[in-house]
Amino acid sequence: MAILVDTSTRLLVQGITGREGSFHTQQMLEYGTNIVAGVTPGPGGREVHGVPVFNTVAEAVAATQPNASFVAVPAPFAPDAILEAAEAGIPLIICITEGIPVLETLQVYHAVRERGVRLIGPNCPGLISPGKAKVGIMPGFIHTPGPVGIVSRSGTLTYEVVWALTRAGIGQSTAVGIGGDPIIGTSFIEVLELFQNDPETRAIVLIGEIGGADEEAAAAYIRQHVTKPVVGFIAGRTAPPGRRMGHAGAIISGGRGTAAEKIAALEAADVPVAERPAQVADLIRRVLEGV
Amino acid sequence: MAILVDTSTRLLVQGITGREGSFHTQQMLEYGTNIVAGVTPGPGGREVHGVPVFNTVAEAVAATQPNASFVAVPAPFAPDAILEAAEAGIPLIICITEGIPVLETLQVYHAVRERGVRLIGPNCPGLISPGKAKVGIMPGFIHTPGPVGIVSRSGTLTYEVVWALTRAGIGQSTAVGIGGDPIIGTSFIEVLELFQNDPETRAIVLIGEIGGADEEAAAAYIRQHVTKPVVGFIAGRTAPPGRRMGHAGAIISGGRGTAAEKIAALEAADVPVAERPAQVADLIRRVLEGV
Amino acid sequence: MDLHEYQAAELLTRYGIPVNRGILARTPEEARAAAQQLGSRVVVKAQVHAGGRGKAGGIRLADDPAQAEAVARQILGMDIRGRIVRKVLVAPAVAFEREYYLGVVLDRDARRVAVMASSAGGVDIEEVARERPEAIVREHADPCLGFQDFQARRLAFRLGIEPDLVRGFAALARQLYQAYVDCDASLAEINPLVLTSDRTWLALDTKVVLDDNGLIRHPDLAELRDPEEEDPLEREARLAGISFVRLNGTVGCIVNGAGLSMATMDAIKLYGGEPANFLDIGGGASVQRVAAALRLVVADPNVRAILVNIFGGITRGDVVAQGLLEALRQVEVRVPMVIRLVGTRQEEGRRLLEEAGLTVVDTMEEAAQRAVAAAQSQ
Amino acid sequence: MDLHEYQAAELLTRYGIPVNRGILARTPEEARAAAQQLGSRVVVKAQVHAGGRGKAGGIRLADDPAQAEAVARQILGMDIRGRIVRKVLVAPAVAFEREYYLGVVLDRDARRVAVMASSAGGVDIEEVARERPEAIVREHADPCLGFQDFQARRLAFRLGIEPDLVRGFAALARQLYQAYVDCDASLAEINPLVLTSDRTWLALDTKVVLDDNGLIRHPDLAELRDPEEEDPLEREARLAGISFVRLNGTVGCIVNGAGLSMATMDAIKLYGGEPANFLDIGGGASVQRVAAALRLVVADPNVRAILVNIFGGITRGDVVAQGLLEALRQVEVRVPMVIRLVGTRQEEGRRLLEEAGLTVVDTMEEAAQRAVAAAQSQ
Repeated sequence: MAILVDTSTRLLVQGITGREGSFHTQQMLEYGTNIVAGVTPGPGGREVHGVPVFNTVAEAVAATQPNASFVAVPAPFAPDAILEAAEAGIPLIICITEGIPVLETLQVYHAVRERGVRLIGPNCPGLISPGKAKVGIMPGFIHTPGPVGIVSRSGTLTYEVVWALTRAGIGQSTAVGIGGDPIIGTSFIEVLELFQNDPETRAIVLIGEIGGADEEAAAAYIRQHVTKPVVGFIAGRTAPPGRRMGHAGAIISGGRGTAAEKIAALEAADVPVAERPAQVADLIRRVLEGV
Repeated sequence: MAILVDTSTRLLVQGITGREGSFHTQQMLEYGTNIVAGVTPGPGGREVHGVPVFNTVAEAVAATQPNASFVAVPAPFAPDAILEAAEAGIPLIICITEGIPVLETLQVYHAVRERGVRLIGPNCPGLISPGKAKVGIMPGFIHTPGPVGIVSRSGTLTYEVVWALTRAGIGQSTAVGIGGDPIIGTSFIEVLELFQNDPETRAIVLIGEIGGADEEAAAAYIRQHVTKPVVGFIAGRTAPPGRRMGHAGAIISGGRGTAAEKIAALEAADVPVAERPAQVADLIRRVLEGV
Repeated sequence: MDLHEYQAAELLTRYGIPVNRGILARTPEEARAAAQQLGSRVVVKAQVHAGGRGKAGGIRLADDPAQAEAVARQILGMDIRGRIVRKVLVAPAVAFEREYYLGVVLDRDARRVAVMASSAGGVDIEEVARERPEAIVREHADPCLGFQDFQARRLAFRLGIEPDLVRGFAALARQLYQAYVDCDASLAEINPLVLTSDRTWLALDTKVVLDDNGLIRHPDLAELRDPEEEDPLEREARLAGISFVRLNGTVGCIVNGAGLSMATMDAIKLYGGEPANFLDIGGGASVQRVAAALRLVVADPNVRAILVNIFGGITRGDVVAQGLLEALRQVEVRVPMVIRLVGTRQEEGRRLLEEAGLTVVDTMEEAAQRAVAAAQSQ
Repeated sequence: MDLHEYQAAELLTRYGIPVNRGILARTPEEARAAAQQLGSRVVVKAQVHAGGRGKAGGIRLADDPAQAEAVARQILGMDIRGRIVRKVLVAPAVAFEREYYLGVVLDRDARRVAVMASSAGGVDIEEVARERPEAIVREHADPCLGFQDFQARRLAFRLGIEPDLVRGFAALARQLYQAYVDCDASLAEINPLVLTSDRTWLALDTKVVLDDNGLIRHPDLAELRDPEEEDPLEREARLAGISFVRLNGTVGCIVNGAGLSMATMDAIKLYGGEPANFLDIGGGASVQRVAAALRLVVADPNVRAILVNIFGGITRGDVVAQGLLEALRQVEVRVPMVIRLVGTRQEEGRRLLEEAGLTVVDTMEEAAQRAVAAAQSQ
């Protein structure tokens, strides 16, 4: 097992003929991901790295029955691409695009929820179930199969933690980058729930950042619903207070969102928080041995 | 029993200080409807015909727990009033306002559905459960309690049929005017389902008009789901073809919507269709005696 | 409310749609000048609120300014389905490769706005709809998100439009949808939408109908109403808040409520008569409305008898009766009149009317029978 | 992207919001002329992208044109939190009865846009938020329908605004929301919104921050960026696509990824050092980006050592190394540099760098320790 993607994943790549889409299609194919189709509006009937390309998601779905879509189209077209996939009934959409205006993401967020579709991202590295499927832009070689589930708002920082785990001989069930934008399709809590219910996952790493209150919400969730051991890491302990978003920002955030508060919330939920990324491996080893 | 409104109805009147709102509040009170509150944004703390007036629906709900709302505000403000009631959790909204732009009604239609709220209208006479509650602008005196449920797209034409029934000694369980606009909150089918499930209703009258395909859809529904006898009346047998809505109108309607087609659809569902409103009473007597 | 082609063209141009706009002319001389200014072969099109302009000879080609003047002279003043042509649009004649159809309209059954397109554009689109419905593709706009780009592209791909033309077609479809929504339209249509010989999209003819209920939100659009196009009686009806459609029968009708009006017409027909009109005075029965309705009905020389059918409901019968009598003092009625009146205190109302010498009956059926008989005996 | 007050005022005026707009002045003489033109007591306000203008003395009253010139002379050139004041806004001093607060912002936790209002407007609104949160009322816009009229009215009623003023307040709140949405704003705020002595609503100070990601949809708004306000280094960073924040430490950082950048800074601190900056070069590690990053870091005279931390991932380690070496040929670096590099073929990359005499380490922790030591030994 694993969560979200595995050997049963049949992936569609939206924007497959673009530079990013084409490159990562090749990378994902090399990792062994089963990519069944691509979409780029334009001349149909082409192939990219042997993958058939369609004009519309509806056509690709009819011909190849994908069950997940990887959206790698530029920001001005990404919301439309996500909605096209959602409308075509694809249940899992991973969007790596950065630079989408937040109010557009907000609309997409509610639209995909209403349609019962799971969106990961945008502005995320994607996810990987080592040895099974990679649906993302992360370097596959740093991962190794194993019992640790990872959920993170960050990109390269996640690679750092994964790399530390792998070098320490600790493998991963699935690593999910949920993205760092103010509005993202899937939150920590939803991924925690999946890991909690995944028999293969024995421990969980949560990697957060300053800003927002999702880590605090995750801590509260862990306290109530997660019985598996969780280890945390929060980036930004030394970051200066971020740009103040006027009075309104201060009012709405209620002064929350600092690393200290997030760490305190996690620790209050019995989640040990590492000081350095590499330390996550030590903490995980300890909890795994304790299990 | 009856459907939708009865002695347990606690009615809110939105626009209670307006000419229409105030007049019909008095009429409904005289009929015995339990009106618990009114809303008009403005100086709170007033009363209209002894009914307390609030500034917002939220306040009215908190103070008086209405379970239905009668919206009698002018067209430019009616969509907002409906949405305010829906957002405040009032499960049944009756809107008599005419002249709402159809694209606004369309938005309201989807918004109230999403919130699980039932909207009757707009541009409808409302509904009445004779002897129990009147939530509408119909003359109460023409009604009498009894076993016949009535659902109609029309206003005065419904009164005509009700009057014929009453004079023939046949009472009504509930008479529902669903409104004649192109988009309405509740369709024939939904009211038919309620009547089918209402033990007090022994026969149903369906009053339609030319235009749209709701009568045809109702006929198909009756065929499949309604075991109680239904009698129909369709106005517009002699009406000239309505204004053509360009080619698009012809394409979308597929040439449907004539009285002849509606009558044929109903008769194919074993629904006898009266030639004159008064004839409905004869047909109903026959089916009631046959039951 | 119908817009003229030239008004629709101006409106859609504002939304970025490339329309073959042309120049409006009210006289043959203006048409000549327009053709001169355009400097090309032109098409001269009647601007009139009536369908079937082309088949009626209201659209003609002209090779040069002189010919433009000549055909404009033929078209101006022409009667097309009861409407006199007072304006023509002179537009460049365009060479094109293919004709498409593109339209936006409310789909009542789906409770959504539909955008429809076909590669079989032109005058026979309705025949196409009947005989080859699969040749017309459609998408429903999302109630929340509207008509999305992928839907517009999908229309194009399903019509087999070449990849390099898809983006332009999709943009155009979305602009048309946006115009429809922004203006509270009931219809927005381009037919034909052509692909010109230099492979660009051009709207050759456009049609926009506005939702009357939406005009209150769009005072600028309300001003586009063309008083020249309105039948004076229909104008009076509109201003009085009366729904009125003139027909060819002999029994004039005055009824409150659209459904009851239709049922009354049906009853007239059932008893062997022919209604002269559909007339719904709306809620209540104010003196003003009833008087306006009477004026509308008596203005029709075909009317041989009048049937007034008022289901007063909450309004007291005596009040309705007084209103009717007052209206009759304002409008002279020379044909027999049958009145059917229901409402609280209807007996009092009936007595008032009978005292004034009017025929008052109890049921709609009786009223229809009597009115038909009266009309036939005239 | 921050807008100046005068830009925000112009923008919100377009949405129908009554703003006390005033006249922009770049010199004391212009301020005098502006005051003369306004013909009233005026307020002279620094136009600068820094908070706390008032407390820093950047907002002053003037009774007459001469005094306006005098206070403008004091304000222009003033340094407010590191920003030099180059413009002032001269606006009429307004007599008012009450101050309100009105703001629109994204509520991340609720995944909705929030509209907030308080009857305790003015500079202490954040204190109010902390100490009397109930004094701030809020409504969340519906994701599909937006911010509705009844919600706007409800804000007003909950603030106890008198009935005759509710409609005006509600209209204003909806206009502010509409401006926020239409412009892809991150913040739209009126503080204070005052009720003048003649009982009309007036926005005395407005603030608008735009979502940088939205600027691509709004070329007109993108042009409002004030080059005078941008730190030259931050400008270079922005144009190079680099996230850069200057800090006060001695260890310059060049990292790919925001989270990893923060973690790197945290590690520097953990080992006793102080980061000189936050710097995220984004995805990949192109020569151009790395060179720009090096320029940004070496421009800071406080920097005593540089830590480069690149988790190359899919990008090959030797390619990243070649990029680094090429960048170092373009930019002269006089302080010690510690490089940590991970990626496919990282060994080859490491060898290339070591051959060029650079210090290359294996882990982020080691890199941080070495960089801190190097900075402290300088």
